[in-house]
Amino acid sequence: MSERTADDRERKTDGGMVTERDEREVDNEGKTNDRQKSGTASELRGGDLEIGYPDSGIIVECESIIVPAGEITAFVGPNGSGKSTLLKAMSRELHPESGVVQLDGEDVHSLGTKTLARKLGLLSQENESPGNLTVENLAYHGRYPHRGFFESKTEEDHEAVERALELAGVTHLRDEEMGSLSGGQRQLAWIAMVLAQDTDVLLLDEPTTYLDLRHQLRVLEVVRTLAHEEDLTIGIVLHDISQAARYANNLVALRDGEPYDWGPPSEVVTEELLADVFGVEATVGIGPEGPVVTPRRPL
Amino acid sequence: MSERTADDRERKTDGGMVTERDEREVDNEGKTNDRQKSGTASELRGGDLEIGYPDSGIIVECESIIVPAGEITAFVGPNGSGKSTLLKAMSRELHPESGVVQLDGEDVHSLGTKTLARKLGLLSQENESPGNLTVENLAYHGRYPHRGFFESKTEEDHEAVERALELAGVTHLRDEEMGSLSGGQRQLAWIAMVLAQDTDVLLLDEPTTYLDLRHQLRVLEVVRTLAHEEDLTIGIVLHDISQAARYANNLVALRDGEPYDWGPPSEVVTEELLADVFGVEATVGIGPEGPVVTPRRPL
Amino acid sequence: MSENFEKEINKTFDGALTALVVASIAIVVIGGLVQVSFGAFTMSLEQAWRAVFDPKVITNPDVLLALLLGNEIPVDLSSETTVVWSLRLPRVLVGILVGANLAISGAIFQAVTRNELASPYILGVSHGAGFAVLLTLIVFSGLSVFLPIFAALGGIVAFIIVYAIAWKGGTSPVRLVLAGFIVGTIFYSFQRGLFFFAPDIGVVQTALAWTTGSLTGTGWEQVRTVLIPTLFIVPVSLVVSRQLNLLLLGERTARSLGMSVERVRFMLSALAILAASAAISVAGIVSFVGLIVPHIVRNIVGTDYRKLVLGCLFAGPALVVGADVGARLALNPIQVPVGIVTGLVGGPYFLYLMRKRQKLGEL
Amino acid sequence: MSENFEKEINKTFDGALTALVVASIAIVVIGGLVQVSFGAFTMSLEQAWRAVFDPKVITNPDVLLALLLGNEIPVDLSSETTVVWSLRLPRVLVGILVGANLAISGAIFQAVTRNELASPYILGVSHGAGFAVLLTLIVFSGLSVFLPIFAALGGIVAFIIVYAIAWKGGTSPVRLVLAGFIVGTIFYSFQRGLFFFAPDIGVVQTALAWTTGSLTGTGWEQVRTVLIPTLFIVPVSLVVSRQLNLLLLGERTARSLGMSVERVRFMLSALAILAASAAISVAGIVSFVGLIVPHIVRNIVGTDYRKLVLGCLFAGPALVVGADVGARLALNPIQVPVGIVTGLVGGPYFLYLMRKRQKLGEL
Amino acid sequence: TDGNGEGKQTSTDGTGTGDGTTQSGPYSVSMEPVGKVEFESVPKTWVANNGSWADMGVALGLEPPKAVWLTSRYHTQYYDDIPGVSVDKSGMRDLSSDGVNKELFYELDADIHVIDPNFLMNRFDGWNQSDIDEIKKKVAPFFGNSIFSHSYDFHKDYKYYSLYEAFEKLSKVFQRTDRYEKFASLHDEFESNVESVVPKKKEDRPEVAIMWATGNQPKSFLPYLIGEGTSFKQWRSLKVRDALANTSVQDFHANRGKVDYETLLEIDPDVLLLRGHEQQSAKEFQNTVVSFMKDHNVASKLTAVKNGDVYRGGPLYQGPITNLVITDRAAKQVYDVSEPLFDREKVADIVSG
Ligand SMILES: Nc1ncnc2c1ncn2[C@@H]1O[C@H](COP(=O)(O)OP(=O)(O)OP(=O)(O)O)[C@@H](O)[C@H]1O
Ligand SMILES: Nc1ncnc2c1ncn2[C@@H]1O[C@H](COP(=O)(O)OP(=O)(O)OP(=O)(O)O)[C@@H](O)[C@H]1O
Ligand SMILES: [Mg+2]
Ligand SMILES: [Mg+2]
Repeated sequence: MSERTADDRERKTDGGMVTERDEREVDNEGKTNDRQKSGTASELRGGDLEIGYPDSGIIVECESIIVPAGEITAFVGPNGSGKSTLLKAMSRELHPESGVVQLDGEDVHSLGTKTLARKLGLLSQENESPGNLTVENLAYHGRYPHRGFFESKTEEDHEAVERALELAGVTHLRDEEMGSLSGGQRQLAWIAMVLAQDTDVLLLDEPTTYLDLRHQLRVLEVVRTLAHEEDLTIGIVLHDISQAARYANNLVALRDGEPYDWGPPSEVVTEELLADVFGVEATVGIGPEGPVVTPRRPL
Repeated sequence: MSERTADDRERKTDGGMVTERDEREVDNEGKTNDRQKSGTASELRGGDLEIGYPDSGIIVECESIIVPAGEITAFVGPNGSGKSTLLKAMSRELHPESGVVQLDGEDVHSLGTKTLARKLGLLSQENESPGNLTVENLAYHGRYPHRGFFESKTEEDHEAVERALELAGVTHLRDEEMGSLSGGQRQLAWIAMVLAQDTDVLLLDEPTTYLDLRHQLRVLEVVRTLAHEEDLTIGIVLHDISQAARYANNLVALRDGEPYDWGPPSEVVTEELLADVFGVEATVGIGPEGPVVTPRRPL
Repeated sequence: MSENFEKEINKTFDGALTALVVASIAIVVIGGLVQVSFGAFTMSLEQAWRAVFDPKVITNPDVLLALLLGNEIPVDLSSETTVVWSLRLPRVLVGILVGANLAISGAIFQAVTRNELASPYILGVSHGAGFAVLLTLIVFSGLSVFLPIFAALGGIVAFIIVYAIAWKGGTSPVRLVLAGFIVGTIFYSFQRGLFFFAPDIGVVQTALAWTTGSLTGTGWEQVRTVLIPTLFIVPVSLVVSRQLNLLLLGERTARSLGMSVERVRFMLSALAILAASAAISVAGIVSFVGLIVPHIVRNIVGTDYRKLVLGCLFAGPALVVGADVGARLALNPIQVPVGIVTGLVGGPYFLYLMRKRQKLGEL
Repeated sequence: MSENFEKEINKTFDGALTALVVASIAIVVIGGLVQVSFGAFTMSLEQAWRAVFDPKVITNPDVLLALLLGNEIPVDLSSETTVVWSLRLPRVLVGILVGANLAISGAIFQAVTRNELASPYILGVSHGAGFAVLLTLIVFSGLSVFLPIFAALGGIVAFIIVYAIAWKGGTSPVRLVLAGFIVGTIFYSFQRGLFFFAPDIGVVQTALAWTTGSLTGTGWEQVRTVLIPTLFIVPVSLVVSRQLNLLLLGERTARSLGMSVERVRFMLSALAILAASAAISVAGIVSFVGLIVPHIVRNIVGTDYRKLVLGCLFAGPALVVGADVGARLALNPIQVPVGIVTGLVGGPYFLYLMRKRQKLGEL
Repeated sequence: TDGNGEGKQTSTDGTGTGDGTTQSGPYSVSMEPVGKVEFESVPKTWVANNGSWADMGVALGLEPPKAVWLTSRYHTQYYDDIPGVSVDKSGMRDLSSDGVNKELFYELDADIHVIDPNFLMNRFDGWNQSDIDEIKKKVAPFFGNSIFSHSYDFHKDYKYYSLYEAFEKLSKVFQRTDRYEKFASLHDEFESNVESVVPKKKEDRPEVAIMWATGNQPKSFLPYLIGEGTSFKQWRSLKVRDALANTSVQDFHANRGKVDYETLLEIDPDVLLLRGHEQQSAKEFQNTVVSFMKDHNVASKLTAVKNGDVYRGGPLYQGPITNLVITDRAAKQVYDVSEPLFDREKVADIVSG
């Protein structure tokens, strides 16, 4: 699939994506509410991005990247391929060397920090937990961008936090301190915090890390619900390609800091991609819920 | 499968495991070298364990747990079920409230710290990396228990580190600082450190966290090679039940701090287990390499 | 919304915080009573209390105002009344204000620097102030009337230097702490160097007293000096407790939640410096209060800064007023600087707590 | 194996470390030459160098031994020779030894406490020692001969108290640092308290000089005092560099690699305290060297403790000997405590580094 | 000549209405910087700034002051020599204890404060003019002058008094000018006795170095230049030469640095006078400090050590009585005078009236 590069990219980036998407959605389940969307979902777009860290060179280069409004876009790629770096740049945590990131057409760097945080939430790949903070208090921190300097908690904050705890499935852990949780429980607490932030766009870097199967599915179901029922725009990094294929509307495969391919999962996920990008020999079957990847062995 | 409790446990713990295992091994692939084992592999055993943290009650209770010599034992279970807690106790990081952990019949608490560290290596679920340490130097730290107080690095240390870097697949990152690695690369560096420790027993708590598919497979292949060719005894926590079923000789399923079931994957991994322990509706099929789990939805 | 507010209040004032506040108030009241009743000037308890309720003062707003504003007192008061009203009472008030400022300042700095050793003096403030004091005493001795102001200025200048050095397209707690420490030590070296130019031991001892912290000789003038900034600091510190909580989560998270970390950190530091300077300007460098009060309060009410700041507002005065009783009366008629007593009382108590509790010291 | 060893050495002595060592040696040598050549006692450069190579001394082992051991000198030496050999030369040696001990001590404490602000005095040592000095001078003035020993003992006692308090079925860096800080501050309060009982200015001056750190008046006696522990400390510190490296990985990892973290931490702390006490006993509390030398060296050679300890061994003496040239000769014949100069020289240099480099300060 | 001009009984102002005589009724005495101070009656209880003023009071036969700055620096062992004169410090309070406590002034309730108010206002924070005024109004007036140091900044603008001028003022305040007169003449006589033992030729007078040495094994020293202050009065009277005068060593007041043996060897004074050992007897001093120096490699090369000319260097404060005792001792140290230079009985007589 490596020959499908420059021209394909051209074709896909010049605005043709939306129509393409509409077609795609047909062969994806969970779309029942899709048509009820209010149409106000936000779109995140990056153009001509060159991203690096202070002491490193350019690590990610990307002519055009779109996280379409109201959909789930999964970023996949091997370790070190630049997924986190890309997400950091999209969420303004990292200032790209060149290029712009636009949220609904506005440069994210021109937005106020709080304004942006009300619109875009980021779950980092690794989070350091202050040991003696309770899960509930952590979730309340997610409400920070919604409160004015002198305001105290409102009923709205309260509701948002309750809902986030519920969605992340940590209601029963609300009074536990982060330090006395298992790795997976802690991860769920962080997810609750981002959900409480109640943004239009969510960027989740490996949210299923540390989670057991059930919680992985739960989190992904929640993500799906949010996108399709509440019109959230979601970017998500996943290592499990089957899961990515099953839940995402679009898939972006990164290799060595560059997008290798993107499009609907059914198109992108092929044995060739797995060999080329991931270096894995695998069979790709079609299950009831999209492509199913059965890995054989590393190449 | 929840009715298969007390008696089964009895049956399985009273030494009958070894013969049982022999039968099992037949239906597992990758056993070609199994019979060439020198027979000196170490066995890790816990009895009447009650484990808790300073401020918590008893969290894990377990009458008997065996990590058989020269085999791979996978620990599976939902978040917070006590997998890490159990591994901590087995590696003496946590002192159990009651019960003993024996390595080849010796109480681990009676062994010198260095002696134990030469025999048993632990990869923790979460590791804090000092940002400016290089991967190679981190791996060299794994040689700590092998060096006397006044000794400097030996040729043996050198070889062990090279081999560990090779096995973990981070040779090309050897001079990189931990702070400038991606999450997955960092995880591999930690794996290299444990491998350099060159122990008879390895306890790995979610070693595939953050890893891409290829690296997950690579790490698991390495683990298999170590167990089957080099006679290492391996305890491994995994969330991916298909992977666990494919690579492990034995599976221990934990629920709420108690072993729910154990035995060869083909016996343990059932739709019932997935529903009971993990709360997931899934289909279990038989693939060429053992049971294949296809999750449907959380219950 | 008002029901919600009530819930909020109830949640903030949980049992632990309420107990702490009540105990602190009790200590301040008892300490105040003792301070008013005893001292170098011999009078009976009855005389002392008659002086407190001297109708010439309490029934006469003019007198009260004159005391507060430092004007000429319009009536002739007895020695007892003078001693109580212009020496003993204001000293208690200064103690309360100093304690509150120092404790708040320490609590803020512990969040800003995420360092458990942070105190109001962490960013070079104390040594900057000490240097300014010595400079005033030794080089510009004609200006020693302005000592308090210079002291506060010295602290602020040190803080600005620290920030300028730590800033490198942004700061970090580690850089701030380190720059603060080094700038502080340099000022300290200068200070020690100035000692060598002190005309006599008295100046050295005055400087030492300043750098140890003392409430001796404080009166209504000091109450005025410290009251004005305090009226600003206290409400603001209560409002910013949410920012403080968020800072503890780490920079990255705080930023992704929309906090302008650098700006907030600077503003909070400035607030804390203001509080420290207010205290320094009237009492010198009272050690320890700003370091241990937040830790002790945290140990009682937990790490939530909404409770912590409130607790510090009460516990700080309790420690200072309590210690000042010791400073003034323990070796009567010899007075020792209150800074020594806060160290000798607060320190061992803190160590005792540390022996008892595993978690003390974590932020 | 020997080839391997060579490789190892080559790897340790990389360009940066070699440059650092060479530069440090150059500073020490030049500083030493200046110190030997100039001073209050007037002699020409030629006379000074003739005195250095006075055949009565260098050809006579008895004289050398007598100097070193403090016995009666068997021959009659000229004033020049006496000045050079019993005042100027030993002072340089003391500077070297003090610098090495302080730098190593600081480097060790920074690893043990994992705190970038750790210095040889972090665990209450300096204030413990300072208190002992004042106690000796003021209360037990008859015993002032034993001042150096008491100072070191004071430091050690403080350290033991700190450890006893921090210990709670094990310690943690945070607990150690906090207990050290508090115990230190308590001792400091006592110290300040004692100042107010100082009978005269001389005592205050002596105490200040002690707590500032000074090489004035040091001779062969001090060389003897500090040399013996140093002969133990230096090789051991080189050997334990591996332990130090591992400690930086965090307790959990260190433990799982078979380190008895508690034991090692205690032993390392004891080693560092020994080094600090050795330095304190001859030079008082020389500020800054132990804090900034490890940071500067780390900035040059990286965080590997094998290189770091080696670098400190050379850079520490360079700072102290260099600063002592200033302390002794800047205001000749008046001498200022070297601790002031280390602060005034080392501090700004450190800040300059900090402005230049982003990472300075990280461990 | 005597740089301080002690003993010259200059009547500089003569504003006191009670000059020279004991009388009742209001009177006033004036002194810089407090100006003219009115007294309704002769003060009975008093507070003194330091040992100098306290000693003046003792010389006037008064009760000791209720408080001085620091009692520890008021050396009363010098009175041991004078029959019938002794001072019990046990009830005496320190004015200075963590600053100056105003309440203490109310408590002491003295009739006069022999303290320069500038001293209170400039040396310690917390005191300003309104505090002084309050105490003046509520308790008693201030009457004092910081006569003993030239180095205070606040000292520049007003008159500087010599010891005996100040003494005279104080005697007027307490209406005991008769005792002052007797002391003045005793002092004149004493000064001429001293004059007689001082060698005429400058070269015959030793070069001395005055140093502060802490502890019994001193290795570093704080140098003093013989200056105008009262604390050097005995050395000026004895006309010793200052070994440090022509060196670059500065008085440590200017610059609190230390010197070591190298500097001493460079200066190599004839006599070494070490301060800070007043609490020791001459013998104790010999057995500790001097014997240490004799054994020291470098110190033993010093002329003063070789010749046994290392002595205690005297206290910081002197009043009329202590000055006599100390000068007498100093004469013995530097000129080996064996006869006492003043009559102790006579001093006792003056004091007792
Ligand atoms: N330090 C601690 N103190 C108190 N309780 C703890 C501590 N660590 C874990 N626990 C509790 O112990 C239980 C088991 O935790 P453990 O970490 O062993 O789970 P786990 O099976 O490893 O889960 P995960 O898959 O999420 O890593 C959890 O309920 C957790 O809340
Ligand atoms: N702070 C940093 N400084 C310098 N280089 C970095 C830094 N963080 C990451 N890199 C480098 O950037 C590249 C991309 O890293 P990134 O974290 O974006 O990868 P990733 O796709 O998220 O990988 P993973 O799946 O392991 O999380 C890697 O090669 C890594 O070494
Ligand atoms: Mg990543
Ligand atoms: Mg776990």
